[in-house]
Amino acid sequence: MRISLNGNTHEVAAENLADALHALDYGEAIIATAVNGRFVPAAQRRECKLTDGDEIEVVAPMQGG
Amino acid sequence: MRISLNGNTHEVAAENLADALHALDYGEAIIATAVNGRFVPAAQRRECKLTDGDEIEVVAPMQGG
Amino acid sequence: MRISLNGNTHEVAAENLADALHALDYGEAIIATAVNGRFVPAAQRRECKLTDGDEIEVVAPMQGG
Amino acid sequence: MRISLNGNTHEVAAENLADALHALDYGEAIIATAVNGRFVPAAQRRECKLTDGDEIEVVAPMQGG
Amino acid sequence: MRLYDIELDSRLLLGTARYPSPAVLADAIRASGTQLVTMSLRRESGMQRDGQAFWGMIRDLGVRVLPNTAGCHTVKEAVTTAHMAREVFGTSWIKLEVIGDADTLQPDVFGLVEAARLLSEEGFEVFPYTTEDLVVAERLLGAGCRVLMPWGAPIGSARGLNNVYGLRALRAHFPDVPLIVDAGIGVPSHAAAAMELGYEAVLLNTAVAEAGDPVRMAGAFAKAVEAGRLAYQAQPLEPRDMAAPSTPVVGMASLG
Amino acid sequence: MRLYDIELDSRLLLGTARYPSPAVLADAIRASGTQLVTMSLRRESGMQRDGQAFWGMIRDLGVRVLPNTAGCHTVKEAVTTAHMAREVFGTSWIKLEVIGDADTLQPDVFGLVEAARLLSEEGFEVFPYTTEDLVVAERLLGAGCRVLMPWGAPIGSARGLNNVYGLRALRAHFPDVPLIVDAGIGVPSHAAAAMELGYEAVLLNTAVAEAGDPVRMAGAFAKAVEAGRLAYQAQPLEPRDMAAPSTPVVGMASLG
Amino acid sequence: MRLYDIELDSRLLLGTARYPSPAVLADAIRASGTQLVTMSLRRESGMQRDGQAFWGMIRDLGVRVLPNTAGCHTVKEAVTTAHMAREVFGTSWIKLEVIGDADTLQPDVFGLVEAARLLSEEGFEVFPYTTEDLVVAERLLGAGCRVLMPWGAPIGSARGLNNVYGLRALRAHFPDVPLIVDAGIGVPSHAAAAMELGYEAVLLNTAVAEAGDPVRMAGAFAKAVEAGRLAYQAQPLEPRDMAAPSTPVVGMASLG
Amino acid sequence: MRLYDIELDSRLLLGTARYPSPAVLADAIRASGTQLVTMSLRRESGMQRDGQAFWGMIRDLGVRVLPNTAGCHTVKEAVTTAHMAREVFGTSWIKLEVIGDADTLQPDVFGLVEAARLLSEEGFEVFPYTTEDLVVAERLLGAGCRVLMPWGAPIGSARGLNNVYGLRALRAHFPDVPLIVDAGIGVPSHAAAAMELGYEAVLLNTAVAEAGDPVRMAGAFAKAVEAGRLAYQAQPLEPRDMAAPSTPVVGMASLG
Repeated sequence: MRISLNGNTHEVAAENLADALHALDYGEAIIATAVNGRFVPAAQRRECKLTDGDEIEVVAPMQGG
Repeated sequence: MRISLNGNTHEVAAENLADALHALDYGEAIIATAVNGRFVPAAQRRECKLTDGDEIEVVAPMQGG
Repeated sequence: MRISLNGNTHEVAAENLADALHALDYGEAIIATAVNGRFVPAAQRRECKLTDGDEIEVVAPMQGG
Repeated sequence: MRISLNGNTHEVAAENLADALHALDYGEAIIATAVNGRFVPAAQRRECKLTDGDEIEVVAPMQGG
Repeated sequence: MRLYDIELDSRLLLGTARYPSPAVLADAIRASGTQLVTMSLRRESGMQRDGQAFWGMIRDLGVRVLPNTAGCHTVKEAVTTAHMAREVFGTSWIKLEVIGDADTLQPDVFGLVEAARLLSEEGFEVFPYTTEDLVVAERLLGAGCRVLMPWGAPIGSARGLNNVYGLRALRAHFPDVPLIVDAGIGVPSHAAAAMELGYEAVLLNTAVAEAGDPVRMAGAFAKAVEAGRLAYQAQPLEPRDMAAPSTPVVGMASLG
Repeated sequence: MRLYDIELDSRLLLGTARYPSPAVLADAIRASGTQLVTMSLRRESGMQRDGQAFWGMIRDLGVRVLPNTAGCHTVKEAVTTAHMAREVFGTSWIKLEVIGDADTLQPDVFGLVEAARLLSEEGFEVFPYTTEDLVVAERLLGAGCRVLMPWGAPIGSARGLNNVYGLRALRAHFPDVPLIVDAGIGVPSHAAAAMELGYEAVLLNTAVAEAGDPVRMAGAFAKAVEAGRLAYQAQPLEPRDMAAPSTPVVGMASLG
Repeated sequence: MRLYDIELDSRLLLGTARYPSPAVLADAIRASGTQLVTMSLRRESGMQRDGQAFWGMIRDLGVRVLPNTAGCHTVKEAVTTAHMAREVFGTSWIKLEVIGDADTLQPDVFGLVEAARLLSEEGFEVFPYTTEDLVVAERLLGAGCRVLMPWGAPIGSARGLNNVYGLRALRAHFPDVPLIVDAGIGVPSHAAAAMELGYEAVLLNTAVAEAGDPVRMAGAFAKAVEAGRLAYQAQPLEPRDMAAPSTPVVGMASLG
Repeated sequence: MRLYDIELDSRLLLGTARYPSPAVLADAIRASGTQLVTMSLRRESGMQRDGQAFWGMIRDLGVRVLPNTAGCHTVKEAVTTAHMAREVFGTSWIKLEVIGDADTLQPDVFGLVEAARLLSEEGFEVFPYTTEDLVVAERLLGAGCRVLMPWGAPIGSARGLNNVYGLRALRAHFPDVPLIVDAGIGVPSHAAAAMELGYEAVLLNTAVAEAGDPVRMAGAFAKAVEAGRLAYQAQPLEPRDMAAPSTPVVGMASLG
C-alpha cells in the first residue's frame, strides 16, 4: 500500500496508523497526527485503518513566534 | 385605526398606505416609505393594506455626510 | 546704613559682609554671596566693605531640575 | 604677469582688471568680479591694478536653490 | 476618474451636513467643484416638508448624489435604507455604512460585507465605508463592490490619516480598484497626502462644514486634492536622510 | 504677501537648479505661477558664457530674482557673494546662506547673524536661511532682517517638516514677521502643512526639479500652497479624539 | 497578570523562532524572564526527530508554552492544528492565527472569529492574533475569547505601533479584557509604549531573535516592559504645549 | 559612563524639584538608582534656612550633585551663579542654562556659548543645556565643553523627542562626545527611545516629580534607561515595510 507521509511517498505493509508510524521509526516520539487533513488523536491511531493513497501528517513541537 | 407614523401615533381612516399618506398631507412629496421595517415601493402603496398598530416610516432626502 | 538683602531692606551696623551676615542670623549656614551682582567668595566676606544701598544676595542649595 | 582667473593660471599683459577681462574675452558679459577675495565693482575695474599672482574671480548668474 | 462606469472630473466628494445654512452649503458645493455629494434619508413630516426644499436645492446645483445609510447599525436597516434611497434619489449608487461602534463610528466589517453582498445582488452599486483591512477589502470586492472607501480616521475627528502604513498597503494590494479616503480628514494637507498615496479621491464633510469659513475651505480642499493627484502622477522624490545641495557646487567662486 | 515692501501674489518661491533642461525649468516656472525665483553666482568663462544664456532666459520669464549665497561657509564669502549678486542681478534682495555643516547643510547661526547684520547695514534686504530657533530668529530681526526663512528639513532631503512643534512656536512668537519655509519640502502635502501653520510662503527646488515630471509637480505645488493658505484663513476644525457623526442623528427612521 | 485563570508574573511573552542557535534561544529566554513562550508544530521525521530535541530543551527551561497556528490560512487548518497542539503540548491554550494576506501576514478576521468560536466550544482557551478593530474584538469576545492580541505592526516588520490611536481606543473600549500587543515590535521603546497605553503584556520574537546580541536584547525588553507597566500604574503627566520650569522661579537671586 | 573623568554606573540623571514632599523625593532618588542629581541656588533666609535642611537631606543620600543655573537669562547671571554654586556645592560641575525665551525655556545659544567659554576657562566642567543644533554643538566643544545636553522638548512639556532626526544627526556627528537628552521627557518610552539613539544618558525631573506616584515612576525610568542602553548595544533590527514570518514556513503540515 502506498501512502504519503509529510509529503513523501512510502510503501508500507501496516494496516493502521499506529503500525505505520512504528514502521517509519517514530517509536515513542512526541508527535501529533492527521490523516487526510483530519486530526487523529494518539489513542485512536490503532483503530485508524489506512487505505491506499492516504495522506498522513506527523508533526512535533518546533520553533514558533 | 391607530397607526404610528415616524414615531407619532395617528388615528386614520385610510385602509392602505397610499390613502394614509394622502390623509397625512404628503400629497406629491418625494418620499420613500417602509411599513414595519420593510420597504414599500411607491407603486405598491395602494396595495399595502394597513392594520391597527402598523409602524410606518416616511423619509425624504436630507443632509448627509 | 541701609542695605538690601535678598530684596528686603535692612538697617545694619555691620561694616563688612561677614559682620552683616552674622547680624542677620546666617551663623554657620552653607551659603554663597554676591554684592551688587558680583560673587563674593566666603574667604573675602570680611574684606568686603559695605556701603549704603548695597544689594546683597545670599543663596543656598535648593530644589532644581 | 601671471594671474589666476577662476582657478586657472593665465599670462596677461593687462595692468588693470578691466583690461584683463577684455583680454580674456569677457567683452560686455554680465559678470561680477572679485580680486583676492574682495569684491571689485564694475565701476572700479579700471582703477584696480593687478600684480603678479593676483587671484581673480569672475562670476555670472547660474542655477540656484 | 471612473466610478462604476461614470466618469467624474472632480476627485473631491463632499457631504452636505452640518453647514451653517443652506446658502453656505450651496456656495461651498460650488467652490469645491465637486460633482458628487452625499445625502441621507431622514423622517419627513407631511406638514413641514423640510426634505422637499432641501432636495430641490441640491438638484438645482446639478451635482450627482450618493445617498448614504448613515446611522444604520444592522444589515437590515442598511438594506432597507438603501432601497428607500434608490427610489427617492433615482440612483443605484449607495454609500454603505454599517456602524459597529458608537464611539468611533467605525464600520462593522461583518455586517458591511453581508449588506454589500445583498445589495450588489439586487443591482446596487455599492460604495462601502470600510477600514483599511486588506482582508475585508478582498471580501467586499468578492461581494460585488467595485469601489472601496476606507476611513482615514473616525468620522468628524479631523485627525487625518491614522494609519498611513495600512492605507499604503491597501493601495499596493489593489492597484486597479478605485480607492477613496472617507472620513477623518481635517485639513487640506491631509487630503493631499491621501492623494499622494495614489488614492483616487477623498470624501469629506465636517472639515468643510464646520470650518470658520466653509466656502473658502471648500476651495482649499479642491486645490489640495488636485495638488495631491498631480504629485502622484509626477513621481515625487523619495525622502532621504542626508542633505543634497540644490545649487551646484561646481563653479563656486573661491572667496575665502 | 508683502516682502520688504514688495507685494507678491504667489506664495510659492522656486529654485532654478537641477532641472533636466532649461526648457523644463522655464515650463516649471510658468506652471508654478511663481513670481520669485532663486539663483546663484558661479564662475563664468569668457569663452563659454553659460551664465549669460541662462540669465537671459530667466529674465525673459518676467519673474523677480532672489540671488543666494549657496555654498558659502564663512561670513566673508557670504558678504562678498552678496555684493557681487547685488551688482549682477540689480537687486538688494539676498537669500543669505551661511552653511555650518556639510552633511546637513544646516545654517551656521552665528555666522548667519553676523553676516545679516553686515549686509543689512549696507542696505541689503536679507532673507536668512535659518533654523526654527526662536532666539536666533530674534537676533536676525535685531540684525535688520524683516523676513525669516527657517528650514523644514535639510536641503534636498524631501523629508518635509522635521520639527512641526518648533515651526509652530516660531509662528506664534512672531505673528507679524513674514515666515517662509525654505528647504526640505518633498511633496505638496508638506507645503500645504507649512501654509496651514500660518507661514507666508514656501521656497522649494529639488522637489520640483527632480520629480519625474517637474512641470506637473510645479503645478501641484502651486495648488497646494494656495490650498494651505486658504485653509489657514478659513479656520480649520481642531482635531478631536472621539468621532462625531456628520449626518444628523435626529430624524433617523426606525427600521430595526 | 491573569490569563485564563493562570497568574503570570512576567508580562513579556517570547517567540522561539529565528535564533542563531538553541543555546542562544535558551539564554535569551532566561534573560527575558518570560514565563510563556510560543511554539509551533512542524513536520517531524522519524529518523531525524528535530522536534524531540527542541521540545526537550524548552521543557527543561520550565516555561509555560503557548502553541500557535502560524501559517494557517483557513479555519480548517487552524482548527486541526489546534487539536494536534493540544495533544502534543498538553495545554488547551492556543495562539490562534488565521492569516489573510501573505504580504502583511495580517489576520483574516472572518476566519479568525469562526475558528475562535469552534475552538472555544471545544474547550480551548484562545489567544487570537487580531487587528485593532473594535468590532472584531467584540466578536472574538462573543466567540469565547478572554484575551485579545492585536498586532502592533506586521509580523517581523519591527515598525512598532502603526496605529496608536486604534490601540488606545481598543484599550478604552475593553478596560477589563487582557490585551497583549503581538507582532511588529522592533525596539524596547515600542514595548514600553504599548505598556504605557495600558496593555497587559507584549509578545515578540524577531526583535530579540534577530538582534545582533539576542540575549542582551531579551534583557532589554524585559526591563522595558516592566518600565512601561510601572509608568502606567504611576499615572504619567499629560504632554503640554508650553514649557514649565522645573526649578522654582521664586527665590531666584537678582544678579542682573 | 564617563563624564569629565568621573565614572557613573547609572545613566539616569534626576532633578530634585516639584516633588510632593522631601520624603517622596528621597524615595524617588533611591528608586531611580541615580548617582547624579541636579539642584539650584535660591535665596536663603537667615531665620528659616530652608536650604540648609534640604541640602542636608540630599547629602545624606550619597549622590553626586550637578548644580544648575536655572532661570538665568544673561551670561553674567549664569557665570555669577556658577561661581556661587562651585563654592556652596564644592564641585566644578555646572549645568549651564542660559534661557533665551520665557515661553519655551529654550537655550539662548549665543549666551550659552559665551558663558561656556568663560566658565571653562575658569576651570568649570560645563554641562550645557542646548538645542540639537550641530553648529552650536561644535562651538560648545570649542569653548571647552566635554559633554552636551540637547533638549528633547521644552522643559516640563512631557512631549518626548520633538526632533528625532536632529538628535540622530547630532549623535552621528559626534560619536565620541557624551550626549545627554535633557528636558521634555514625559514617559519611559521616550527615555528608552533616546537611549536607543545612542545617547549616553537622560536627565529628567517633572516626569517623575509630577507623576501620580513619583517613586514608582522613578523606578520605571530607571528600567527604561537600562533597556534603551542594552538595546543600543544589542544592535536592533532595522524596520522594514513588508512582513516576515517568525515561525518557519518550511515543514508546515498540509492540512487543507
